[in-house]
Order: sequence, then C-alpha cells, then structure tokens
Amino acid sequence: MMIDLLALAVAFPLLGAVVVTATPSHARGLGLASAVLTTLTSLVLSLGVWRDGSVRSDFGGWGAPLGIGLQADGLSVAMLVMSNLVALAVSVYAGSYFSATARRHFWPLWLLLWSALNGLFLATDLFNLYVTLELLGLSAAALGALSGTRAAVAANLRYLLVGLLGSMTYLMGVALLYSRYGMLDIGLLAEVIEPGLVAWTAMALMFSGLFLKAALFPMHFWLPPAHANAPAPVSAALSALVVKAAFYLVLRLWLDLFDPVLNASVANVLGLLGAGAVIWGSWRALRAERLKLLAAYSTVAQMGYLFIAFPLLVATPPGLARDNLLAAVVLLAMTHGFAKAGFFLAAGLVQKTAGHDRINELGGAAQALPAATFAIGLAGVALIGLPPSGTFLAKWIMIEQAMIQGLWWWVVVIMLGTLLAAAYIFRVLGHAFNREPTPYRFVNDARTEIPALLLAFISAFVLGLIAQPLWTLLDQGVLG
Amino acid sequence: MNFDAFLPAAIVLSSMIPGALIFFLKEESHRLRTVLNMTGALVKLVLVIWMIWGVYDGHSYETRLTLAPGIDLVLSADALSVLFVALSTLLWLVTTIYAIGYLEDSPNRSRFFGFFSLCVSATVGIALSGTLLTFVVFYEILTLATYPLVAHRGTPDAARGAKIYLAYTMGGGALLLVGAIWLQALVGPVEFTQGGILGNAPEEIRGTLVIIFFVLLGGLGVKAALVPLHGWLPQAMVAPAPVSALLHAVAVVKAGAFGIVRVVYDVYGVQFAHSNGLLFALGIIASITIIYGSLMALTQDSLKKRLAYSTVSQVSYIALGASIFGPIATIGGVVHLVHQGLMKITLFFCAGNYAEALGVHKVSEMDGVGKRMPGTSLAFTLGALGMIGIPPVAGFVSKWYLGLGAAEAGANWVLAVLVASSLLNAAYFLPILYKTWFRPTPTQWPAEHPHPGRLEIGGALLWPPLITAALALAAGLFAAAPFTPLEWASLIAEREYGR
Amino acid sequence: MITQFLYGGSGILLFLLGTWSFIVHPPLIRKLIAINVMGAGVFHTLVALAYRGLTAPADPVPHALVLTGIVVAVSATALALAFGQRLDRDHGSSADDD
Amino acid sequence: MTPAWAKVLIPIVLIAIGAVLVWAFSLAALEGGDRLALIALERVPESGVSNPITSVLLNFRAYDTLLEVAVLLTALLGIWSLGPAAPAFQPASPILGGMIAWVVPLLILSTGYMLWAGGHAPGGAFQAGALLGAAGVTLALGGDASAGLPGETRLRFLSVLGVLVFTAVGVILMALGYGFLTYPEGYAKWLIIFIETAATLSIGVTLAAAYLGGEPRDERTSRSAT
Amino acid sequence: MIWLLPLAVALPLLLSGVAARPAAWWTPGLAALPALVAAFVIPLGEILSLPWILLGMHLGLDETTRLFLFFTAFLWAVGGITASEALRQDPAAGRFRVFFLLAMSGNLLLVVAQDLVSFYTGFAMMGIASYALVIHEGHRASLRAGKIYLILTLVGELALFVALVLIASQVGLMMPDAADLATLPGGVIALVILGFGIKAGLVPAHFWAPLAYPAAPIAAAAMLSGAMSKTALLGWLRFLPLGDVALPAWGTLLIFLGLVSMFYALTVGLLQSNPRVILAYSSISKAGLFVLVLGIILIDPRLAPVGTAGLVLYATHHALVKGGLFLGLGLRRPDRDPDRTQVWVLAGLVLLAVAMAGGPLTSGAIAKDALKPLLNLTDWGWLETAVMIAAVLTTLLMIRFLFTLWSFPLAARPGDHDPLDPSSTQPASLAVWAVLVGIVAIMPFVFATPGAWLTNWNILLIAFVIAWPLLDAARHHRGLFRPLQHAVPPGDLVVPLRALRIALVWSGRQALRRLARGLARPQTRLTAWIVQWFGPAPADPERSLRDWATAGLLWLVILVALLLALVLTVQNP
Repeated sequence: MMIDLLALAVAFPLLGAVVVTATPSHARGLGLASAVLTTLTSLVLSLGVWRDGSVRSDFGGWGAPLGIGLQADGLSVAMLVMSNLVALAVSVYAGSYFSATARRHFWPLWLLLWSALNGLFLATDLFNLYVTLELLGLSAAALGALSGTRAAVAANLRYLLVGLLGSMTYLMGVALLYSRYGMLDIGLLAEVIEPGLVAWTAMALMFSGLFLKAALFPMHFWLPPAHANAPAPVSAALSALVVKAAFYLVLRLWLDLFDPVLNASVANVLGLLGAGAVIWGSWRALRAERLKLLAAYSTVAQMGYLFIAFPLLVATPPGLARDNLLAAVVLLAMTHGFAKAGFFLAAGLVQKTAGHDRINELGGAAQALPAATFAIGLAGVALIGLPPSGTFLAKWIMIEQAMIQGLWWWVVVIMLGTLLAAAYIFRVLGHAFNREPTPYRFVNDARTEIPALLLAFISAFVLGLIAQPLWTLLDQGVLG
Repeated sequence: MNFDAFLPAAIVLSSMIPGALIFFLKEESHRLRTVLNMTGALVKLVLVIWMIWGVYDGHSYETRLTLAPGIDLVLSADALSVLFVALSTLLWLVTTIYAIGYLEDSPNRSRFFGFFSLCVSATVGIALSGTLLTFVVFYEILTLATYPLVAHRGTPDAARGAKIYLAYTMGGGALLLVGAIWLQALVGPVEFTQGGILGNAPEEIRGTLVIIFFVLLGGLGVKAALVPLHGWLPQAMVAPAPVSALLHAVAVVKAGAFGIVRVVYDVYGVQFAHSNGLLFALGIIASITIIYGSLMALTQDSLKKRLAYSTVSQVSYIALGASIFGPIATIGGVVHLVHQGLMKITLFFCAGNYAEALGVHKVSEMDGVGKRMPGTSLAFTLGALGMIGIPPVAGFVSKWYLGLGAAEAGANWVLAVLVASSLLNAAYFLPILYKTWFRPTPTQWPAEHPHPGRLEIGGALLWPPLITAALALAAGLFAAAPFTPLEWASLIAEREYGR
Repeated sequence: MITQFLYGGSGILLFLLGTWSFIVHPPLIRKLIAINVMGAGVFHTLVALAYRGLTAPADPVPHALVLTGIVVAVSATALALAFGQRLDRDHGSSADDD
Repeated sequence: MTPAWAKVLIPIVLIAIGAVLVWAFSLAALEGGDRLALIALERVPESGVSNPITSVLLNFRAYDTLLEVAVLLTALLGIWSLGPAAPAFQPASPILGGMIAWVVPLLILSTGYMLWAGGHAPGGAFQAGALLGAAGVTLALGGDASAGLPGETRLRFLSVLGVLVFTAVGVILMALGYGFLTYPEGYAKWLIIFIETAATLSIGVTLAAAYLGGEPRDERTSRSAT
Repeated sequence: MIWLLPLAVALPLLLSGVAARPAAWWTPGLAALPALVAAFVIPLGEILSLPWILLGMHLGLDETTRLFLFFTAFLWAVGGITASEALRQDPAAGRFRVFFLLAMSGNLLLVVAQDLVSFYTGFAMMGIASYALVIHEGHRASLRAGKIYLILTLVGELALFVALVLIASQVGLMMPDAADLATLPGGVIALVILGFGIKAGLVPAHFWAPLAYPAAPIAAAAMLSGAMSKTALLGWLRFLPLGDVALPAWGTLLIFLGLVSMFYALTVGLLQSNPRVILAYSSISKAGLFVLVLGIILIDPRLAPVGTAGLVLYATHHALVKGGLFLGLGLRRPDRDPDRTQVWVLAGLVLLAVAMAGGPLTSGAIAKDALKPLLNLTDWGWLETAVMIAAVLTTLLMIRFLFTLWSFPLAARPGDHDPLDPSSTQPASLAVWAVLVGIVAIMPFVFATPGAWLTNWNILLIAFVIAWPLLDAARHHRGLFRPLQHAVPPGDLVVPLRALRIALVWSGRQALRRLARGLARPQTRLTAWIVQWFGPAPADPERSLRDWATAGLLWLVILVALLLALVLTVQNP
C-alpha cells in the first residue's frame, strides 16, 4: 500500500465533487467530509515537506519530460496550507450559508475548484498548469454566478471571458516554449532555457495572460463586480485564493523557470503595475459604497503589494536578505488569503442580517453581530498591515529591503497603500459604533461566525507571531 | 520554563487574556466581568512588583520571540520600562474601578472593557519593548485598541473624534514605521540599549540618522501631541471620562513621550543626539508645544478640552526633559512621566465626576462645586496645583528637576519656558479652583443625578481620584523616599549616563 | 519546413485576429467567437509543431495537447454560452452594457 | 465610448506583437529539433495502446486528461447552476424525425467504433464522446425534450462517471502500490479502455446535457408533473 | 528636642485637615504653640534631616531664624486665637481656618527650613494659601485684591523658583552661605530681589498690599503684614551674598529701590484715610528700609554682621508692632458706648503707633538704634538725612493713622465680626493682644542697652511740630484736606496698571483667538479633506477602465512593455 499524498490532494476533492454531484441530497455532509479529508491530506503532506523536504510524484511512472507529475516544495506547500485551511473554513461556513437548492450547485463546483487549486499549487508541467487554470477559471466563474442575479451572471461571464483570454495567451507562450525546447516540465526547462527572443516572448505572453487572471492593475476591471456580486463564501474563495493562484504561478515561473531570462526592468514593470494597483485599488475601496465592493477593491490593492515584491527581489542579492524577502512575499499572500476570506465571510453575515451591504447603513447590523464585526476588524488589521498581523511582518521586511537597496519609492507606495487601507477599513468599522441596542451575545451563529472569526484571527495574530515555520518550510525548496 | 524569560510576557498577557475573554461575555454578566477585570489588574500588579524588585537587584528579564530571521519581538525590563509599566499597572487598576462605576448601566460594556484591557496590554507592551520593532508593534496595537474606546459613545461627535484620532495616529504610526525600518536598514536590528547604539555610527550616515530622527519624532510626536501634531487630542475628548483619563495620563500620550525618551536615550544615545543638535531641536519643539498648549487651554470653556490642551502642554515636559543634556533634566523628564500621569488622571476623573453627578461640563458652570462635591474638588485642586508646579505636589518635583537640569546644562531659556508655562497653567487652573471653592453654589445644576448614599457620588467614582490625588501628593511630599518615581527616575538617569 | 511555417504563421495570425476581435467588438458573443478563433490559432501553431517532415511520424505530444485544449475550450465555450443565454433570457440582449 | 485612437492603436500594437511572435516562432521552430517526439514514440509500446496520441492522452499525460474531463464536468455543473433550461425548440418536422430514427443508432454505433479504434488509430474517448453527444443533440433537435438522456439520478451518475472511474482507477492503483494512474504492466490496455469507455459515456452525456442546458429536473417533481 | 521642629510645621498642616469642621474652631489658636515653644528650646545649629520628605528635608534653627521663629510663631498664635474667636459665627469660617493653618504651616516651614526645596515649599504654600485668606469675605474689593495678590505672588514665586534653581545648580540643595552665593550670576540677585520684593511689598511691586490688607479679615491682614512679609527679609538674608563680596552696583540699586519705596509709600500713605491702608503703606516703607540696609551691606560687606543683627531686630520689632496694630484695629468698637476695654485698646494702639514711629523707650527706638551704625559708617552722608526725613514722615503717618482711628467709620462688614453684636466681645483675643502689646513694651528693656532707649526722640519732636498745625487746620476747616484724601486711591499703581491689564488681556485674547483660528484652519481643511474622502463616492471613475477596448489596449501595451523591458535592457550577467 502506498499513499501518494500529492495525488490525493487533488483526487479527494475531485472524488468528493463526483460523489456530491451524484447524490445532491447529501451534498452538505459529503461535501464537508471531502473538505475535511482534503484539508487533512494537505496538512499531512505539508508536514512531511516541512520535516523531510520537497516531494515529487510522477504519475504513470514515466517521469519528466514525457510524463506529468506533481511536486510539493516549500512555496507550494505554504500556499497549499493556506488555501486548504481557508477552503475548509469557507466550507464550514457555506454549510449553513446556502439554501438547500443553492447547496446542490455549490458543493460540486466548490470541490472542483478546490481540486484545481491543489492541482495548481502542486503542478510542475506548463501544459498541466493550463488545464488546472481552466478548471479553476470555469469553476470560479460558475460559482460566482451562483446567486443568479443578472449582475452576477454578467460579471462572471466577463470574468470567464477575460480568464479565457488569459489562458489562451498563456497557452501561446507555452506553445512557444515547447517549440523551442521541446519540454513542458518546469524543472527541466529551467535547466536549458536561455535569454533570447523566444524565452522573452514566451515570458511576456505567459505573464500578461496571468496578469489578467491575477487582476493586476489595470487589468483588474473584471474583479470588483465579479467578487462583489458572488455569494459570500464564493467571494471569499475567489478573492482569497483564486487570484492568489495566478500570482503564485507568476512567482513560481519567475523563480523557477525564467530566472536566467529576466532582469530588473521587467521587475520594474511588474512593480509599477503593483504600485498602480495599490494606489488605485485602495482609493477605489475607500470610495466604494458597498461593503463587498470595498473588499473586492481591497483585493486589487493587496495583489499590488505582491507584485511590488518583484523589483525588490531582483534588486536584492541572493542570500539571507533575499530569502527573507521571498518569505515575506509568501507570508503576505498567505495573510491576505486568510484575512480577505475572513472579511468576506463576515461581510456576508452582515449583509444577510441587514439585507444589503451599503456601508453607510450598516450600523445596526454591525452592532447586532459583534463576532462578525470583530472578524471584519481583525481581518482589517491584517489588510492594513498593522501588527501583529503577518502583513505587518511582511511589509516590514519589504520596506527594510527597499531601504537597504535604496528603492525608497516603493516604500512610499507601500505606506500610502497602508494609510489608505486604514482609511477604508475604519470607514467600515466606524459604523459599528453607534447607539443601537446592546447585543445579547457575542456569537450568534457559531457555524458561520466562528469560521470567519478564526480566519481573521489567524491573519491578524497567528501568522505574524508564529511565522518562523514558514521560513523552515521555504528552506525546503525555494530559498537558496 | 524559565520564569525570568516569561515574566515580561506574563505582564502583557495578564491584561490581554482577560480582555480577550471579556469580549465573549454576555452583556449582563457584570460580576464575572468585574472579576476578570480586577483579577487581571491585580495579577499584573503583583507581577510588576516582582519585576520592580528584580530590576532593582539588577536582574534582567527578557522574552524573545523570533518572528523571522533577524526580526525578533523582544519584551525586556530595564529601569525605564519598569517605571512606565508600574505607572500603567497602577493607574489601570484605579481606572478600572472608576470605569466600572462610571459605566454602570450603559450599553456595550463587554466591548468597552475588552478594548480597555487590550489598551493597557498594549501600553505595557510599549513599556517593555526591548527593540524598536517591538515598540512599533505595540504602538500600533495601542492605536487599534484605543480607537473603539474613543468611538465608544457612538454619537456623531464620537465618530468624528475617533476618525480624526485615527487619521492622526495612523499617519504617525506610518512615519514611525518608516523611520524604524529605515534605521534598521542602516544599522541592523535596533535593540534599546542604555547609552544608545549609534554612538559610533560612521560619519557618512550621520546625516541620514538625523533625518531618521525627525521621521521617528514625527511618528512619536503625534501620540505625544507635539505641536503641530496635537490636533487629535482635543477632538478625542468625546470619549467617556475613564478613556480620556487613560488616554491622557497613561496610554496614548505617554506612549509617545516614552517613545521619545527611548529614542533619544536608548537608540540614538544622548551623547550622539546632543552632539548632532537633535536635542536642541527637540527642546525647541517641546517648548513651543508647552507654551502653545497652555495658551490654547486658556481659551477653552469646556473643562475636558481645557484639560486636553493642558495635556498637550504638560506631556512635552517629558520631551523637554529628554532634550536637555544632563542627568538631572533626564530625571525631571522621566519622573514627569509618572507625575503628570497621576495628576492628569486625577483631573480627568474629577471632570468625569462633575459631569456624571451634576452635568457640569464647562468651566463656567463650576461655580461652587466645591461645596457640593468636596471630595472630588479636593482631588481636583491637588491635581491642578500639581500641574502648576506648586510644592509639595508632585508636579513641583518634575519642574524643579527640569529647571535644575536646564540650569546645569546652561540652557537658561528653558527656565523661561518653565516660568511662562507655570504662569499660564496658573492662569487656566486657578480660576477653576476659585470657582470651585469661592463662588456661591447655583440653585440648579445643569443635570444633577443625586446619589443616594452618604457620599457625594458613588464610591467607585470618588475613591479613584482621591487615591490618585493622594499618590500625586505623596510622590511630591516623599519624593526622596526609596522606590518613589523620583528615586526610580534617578536610577534610570544614573544608568543612562552611567559611564 | 515551409509548410510548418505556413501553418504556424497562420496560427499566429488567427491568434492575433482573435485577440483583435476580442478587444474591439463589444458583443459578448463575438468575444466568445474571438476566443475560439484565438484557441484555434494556438492549436494550429501547436499542430504545426508536431510536423516533423513527411517521412517521420508526427510528434504525438502536441496532438494530445491540442485534443485536451479543444475539449477545454469547448467546455468553456459551453459555459459562456449558457451564461450569455441566461443574460439574454433576462433582458433580451447579451450586449455588455454595464 | 471606445476612443478612436484606441481603435487605431490596437491593430498597430497587435501587428507589432505579431511580428515578434512570428519571429520568435521561426527561431523556435528552427531550433526545436525532435522535442518529445522520439521519446514518446519510443515508449508507445509500453503504454498499452499502439496509437501514440492515445498513449500520450491516456497514459503519459493521463493526469491532464483526467483534469480535462473534470473541466467538462465543471462546465456542465456551471450550466446546471444557472437554473432551468431555456424554452425548447419548435418541434422538428416529421422528415427530420425519420432521419433521426436511423442516424442516432448509427452515431451510437460509430461511438463504439471510435472508442475501440482509439487504441491503435486516430480516435478515442473524446471523438467517441463527441459522437455520442451528437446523437443526443440530434434527438433534441428532433423534438425529444430530454435529448434521450435518462432521469436526474442516472444522468448525474453518467455525467460524473468519467471522472469517477478515472480517479478511482488512479487511486486504486495507488493503493495497490503502483502509484497514481500508473498502470501495471499488462493491464494498461484494459484499464485504458475501461477508462475511455466511462469517459465516452460521460462526455457524450455531458455534451448532450450541456446542449439542453438547465439543471436536470428533480425526478419526483417531474414524475408528479406528468 | 529637635523633633519639635517638624512637629511645629506638621501640626498646623495636620490640623488643616480637620479644621473645616465647626467643632474644630479652636485649631488656629493652638496650632502655632509647638513652634513658639520650639523657638525657645531648640538648640541652635543642630540640623534635623528627614531624607524622605521632599527632596530631603532639613530643618534647624540658627541665630537669625530663632528670632524669626519666635515672632512668627507668636504672631500666628495671637492671630490664630483672634481668628478662632472672631470668625466663630462666620459660616465660611471652616474654609478660612483651613487656609489659615496651611499658610501658617508654610510660614513656619520656610523659617525653619535648612534646604532650598523646603524653603520654597513653605514659601509657596504660604503664598497660595493666603490668597484664600485675602478673598475670604468675598466682596468685590476682596476678590479684586485677591486676584492681584495672587498674580503677584505667583510671579514672585516663579522668580524665586528660578533663582533657587540657579542657586541649587551651583551649590546644591542645602541653604547656601554667602561664600557660595558670591559666584552666582547677577540674574540670581535680581530674581531674589524681585521674588521677595513682591512679598515684602517693595515699590513698584507693592500695590497688592494696600488692596489686600483692608480686604482680608483682620487676623489675616495682621499675618500678611506682620509675619509673612518678613519672610522676604529672611529670604534676602539667606540668598543675597551678604558679607562675602562687595557688589556696589547691586548695592546702589538696592539703596535706590529702598529710598523710592520709603518715600513713595510714605507720601501716598499720608493721603489715605483707611487705617488699614495706612498700615499697608507703612509696611511698604519699611520694606524699603530693609532693602536700603541690604544695599548698604552689599556695598560694604564688612557691615554684614552688624547689619544682619540689626535687620533681624528691626524685623522682630516691626512684625510684632505691625501685627499688633492690625489686631488692635480688629478689637476697636464704635465709640457709641465707650467702655473700659476700648480705652485700653486705644491706649495699646497708641503705644504701638509710637513704637512704629520709633518713639523713645519703644521697640522702635532700639530697632533704629541697631541700624544706626550702618548709616553712620557709610560714605554717603546724605543717606542718614534721608532716613531721618523718612522717620519724620513715618511719624506723621502714624499720627495720621491714629487720627483715622476716629475718623474712619467702623462699619459692619460681611464676614468680619459685627461690632454691634454684644456677643462679639473677644475676651481671649483681647488677652493675647494685651500680651503682645506687653511684649512690645518690654522689648527695649530686654534687647537693648539703656543707651538705645531714647534714640529718635528728636525726630518725634520734629514730626509733632509739623503735625500739630496740620491737625489743627484740619479740625477747623473740615474738607481742607479732602481733595488730597482722594488724590491717590489705595493701591496707587493699580489704576494705571488696570488699564494696561485690560488692554493686554484684550489684545492677548484677540491674538490668541487669531492664533487659534490660524492654526485651526489647516486642521479644519485637513478634517474636511478627510471627511470628503470618507464620504460617498463620486461618479465611477473606473468606467473607462472597464471599457473593453481601453482595457484591452492597456493590456497589450503592458505585454509590449514586458517584451521591451526584456529585449531592450542589457542582460544581467
């Protein structure tokens, strides 16, 4: 008997989706069971990587370059842990969030999305990545439209089309690489790739395709309506995980594949776009009238921070400092995952209670749901980057490296974004303080409020204070 | 586990854990909430006393949590931190009692006390911070924990005040963060070290270090309410009285002032700061703040606003003390940290009592309150006299040391500042005292809530100001006794200059 | 070789045409068609790569990739059409007008 | 609302990109050499099928194919999630009905052939599934509101069958110690055919159902309705 | 035994805690007794240190302060008994007692203090607490007097604060001796003169006194003029570098100040009609005399021992006499029903007035005698003449004082005792006052040799020669001097100062308001900006970004940018 956890991390949710599709009346129970099983698998896998180093599994026994396999190293496992924990919380939340009919549609699509995510984080093959991207994009768009409103369907159709455009462009890049090097495995390609027009063009195509999916400014236009109109648990997953997956791919390709090809200028292009995202997204979030729209724009902004890391990464010479920086980027991504998911889940509760999510009229609902408001607050702490959240630590490291390298303008952008974030988060929280009647209890509905609270708590406290394991983890693979 | 390595963390946690638990309490569980509050406060007090003994004996306590390679969260205890910790702990205890009395029958108390405890945890964390990073962490947490307290009332005014408070402190926090990281980028992890760590910084980065100093000062100055960064303070007066008391006496402004002291002494080193002209600049800013705050206080009719501007003015004494080169002035500045805390918290408690019992919010309404509320007014009088610097109340001791330090450093202009400030203090406090004691009682108070008992107001509201006033008096009257703030400040100065 | 270039080049041309159409034509249905044209272009290019001369057997890998790609594209198209249909049913027009 | 200059600029930029692409492609194609062709062709005999494309699809890169079937399932689920189907077509003319009567069996027959042929010649599960789907579509065009599809329970089962069998085979093989989707020697051919059969059914059903659109009607409600 | 000193200071302080209760009406009378005892029994030169109190409290007595402690304690005791008795019926008496005791404690502390901080503490406590005594009666005049008193007191205390800080920075916290002080910068001397000058009522910082003395209850006025104003002299003796270095410039300045004070106060005093005001101006002129003598000592340090002793003796004399005069005023009753006690009161007052004028066989005479050597030894011969003229004027002032005893109405004033109320007879006060007068009377025979007894008789004679025709004229032509009487209101300088103050306050307020407004403007703007940003969103600025073509073009441009960035940049090695 041999347990291939890598395969199981993808197979479990897939099987779960199959089973749930076949027996829709038991969707919740079976769905939750697969969620737990998948999360456990991922955690055990991560633990293994954390302890023993990266793992690879070649399906069919062919091995690269002919066959495909999955590989778990520190970076992928970090994202895996984050997304699985978030997904588990979302699952628990969704278990009581959806009505019986919506549940039948939610669970299979949700588990498919999950398996796409796991597959994406573990993939090593460029074409396989294309397929997982499509699986992810389709399931995400379908989930996003689940509320069935016209706005949601329109927004998600747009998302679907943009995603397809991105995929096609990415695929063109892959085709170019294959035509030149005759390989699709990232690891093998990295050994032979050399600077030149082919690699450059491929990189430009693949990255610009992924930018679309990562909603990088100014290609973010599809994100706010799509994320704001989706049901809360779906918004959480979309904002926290799906766009993050595209970023992960950019980072992964940057580090593992295109490292010999790239240079500071291209990093600066990424950084500039990131800076634009930070400023524009934060400002738009500040002016947003609806809570979920605010959260969606906040996602745009937060994605920007991740891209600002690239010029810093390029500028920093290899060594401890660069490792720190890399870990900071991953930490930032993880923290945002937890925080944004927690935020959306809590926002969903507030929206449900209030019947709308217009920020200026939320006072009563926010007051009636202390736990949800608290979750928004805690998630807000992480979104702003206040201590002791992981974002704070990450920003600290980023700013420090920027200062050391003399790239102070990125610091200005980061701080500006931070202040704007504070403004938009507290704009929401400000409405939680008014003279509504005292709530009877802190927690009203444990099954929805506790997941939100936990996610927010992890983002605001755990990741910042107990980040050390992440470094250990990243030592297994990505860090020099 | 080694207890020495756990003690600082335990002190922080002793209020944080009750605070976190309180959030989950039902609104009606008064008793449990009170028990939690008081247990936390008392446990903290015991731990702090333990720590005081230890630090006095030269023990070192350090909790170190590595966040990332090269980035450590360090809680450690030296003489300066213990001073601030002791102040916060003591005043927290008193303020908790006061707040329990003050907020009787008002809504959202679980939320209030939860944040209240977090606020103190953050303050204690600031006090015990062993590195600049740790300081920044708790500094920001403090902002977070106080915002809900300022906004607590939920009125449009409160919301506005809280917004302004937030805008200022977040901006300050950002500056501080940038400054701290910049410094760290230049010289590596910044651990607070007696005598500073920049003493032998290479010549070529000195200019940058000076710029960083002002960036840090900008960040700290917001909380310390240095002019022109003080704008939030009068606006934050919308908060309930215990919050104002805490904000002004212990937590927020003190955090800023404490930070300035830390940066001057334990980061830059007073020698470095002196020789690069930083102290002089700080002194000028502090002096302007002192005079400006007093002038503005003169123009206020609202009692709490007058007290707020008074805080603007008084807290800068601490910065002023830090800005004068020499151990005596250092003592003056550091000891004012405690003295101002004791006196100002008394004043705010009293202002709260007047508002609570009589509906008196304005100076012009205070005619004859002394006869109606003698206990409160006595405490108020002591606090006010201390602020002016009349012996034997504690404020005099601070002023004396500041003056003496200035004289020894040859900075006679500081004496002029002290004199002007004292005169202005007298000008805005003495009329209040006059009204309190010598004016006839009006026939009707603005909004009187008669208290059923024998006392003028509930015991939980009366005793805290009396206790703090007595402490302020004792701190001046027995200034030279062992373990007084003054003696402790001398110990700090001795260790800072002790080379 | 020429054949390969011809195929590959036309694939790229299709890809560009699709991109152009996607960008400039507002109706969503046209965008969907444009996407499929783009896909066809990419697949074209890939298939061209498989060509290894008249004598040697073609490279099977690009073929397999194209097959997979086609199915994926079909699935996406199906879903997008269903979305469009849903919008149509609600408002009678699938024009993106928000 | 699109600015005029954008309309001019877009083609220009695209042409520039195109030029670079063509140039890069020529460079790449020239230097590409044999790529994976030789390795793949060399190992086809080990794959259990003789058609190189099928061996890539179902063996070398079987995982891709698994996900691809999942994508198809996702699309179907997405379509279902959009609610009930749009109003049906006008009933077809009798002539069409007559044609359908013999086209559909033919299509199903071809499906079987395609499936079988995939092992050694062009063909395989997707082609077969497409034919099967076509049969359904033809039925629908002919006026069969359900496109010949079974009731909800069976429909759901059939639509997931491909993914189910594929994954289950993978996991069982893994449990048996061979590794995920690693066919033991000698069983490869039969396992591939097994998977392909299931996939064909699923693909066919999925395509037909996707064509119909709308979530499958609950059997109980539909039964009570009729 | 030395423990009597802290007790002497602490007792009034502790009693002040309970004095507010009606049952504690007796507290002011008893509080000064330990101090009085201490003045006699404490050995000189011994210093008690209480290191925990303040910054380390040191108490002790030396030759100078023993006498100071004696008359201070004695006056406070007499005043305390008077106050206890006089104010028993006053509803606000409790408050008065509290502050009376606080002022007493401060006064005693500063006398026995041997370190700077304790001295300052005592000085400040005394000064601030006396404010409450001045305004006790609460009418407009006393409030105004109190305000002016308080402002000047604070200024004085702050000047002293700075001076002490500067001294402490040179010589430490203990009482400095002259040698220590010699090296101090001149500013310190100026501050010491200013700080104590206000307390003593030195012109031009004198004007609080003629306002405060009449406004305060009689016992308080007695303490202010008798005991408290003497602390200024003590301060000068302690903090001016007497006897170590010659500082001719400062000496000249002091002499000048003293002369101005003397003549100005005496002249203005003669024009007053309220006996209390007259006494106030008398005090001011005496402050001038002290300063004058100090100036002489500064010019010629060799005179220090003699001068100091003389000054102390003079201070004792003046304190007792001035205190007695005030307290005697309080015992006066209208003549409507003259009884025997009133005759004795009048007799006592006359005796005290003569003593004040320096009449022979009085304490005044011996005090003058004690200072004589200084005036003789100096090079400035005219000084003696000036002092003599001043003495004549003083005598005239005393005559004027006695005259006003009859002419000035003894109206009943709220808060003061009611002279028409038979229950307001004050047997205890009378008794202690009698003791005081007795002590003054025997003073010359205790403190001086017979040679000094008759000093000044000639001056008295001259004064009578001048006064007689004037009195006569006044009697025959009522209204002759009336224009003069109102020429200078009590507090003289206050009138122009008041205008100045109004102008200053007004313009200060204006300026403050403008400053506040100016500073608030950026803040308001910032706030408005923040509020605007927090407010509702404007029209969607992202609309164009959502346009497919624009977005698509941007995307393509980014693609090109990526390509260009890769192609155009020189590759990293």
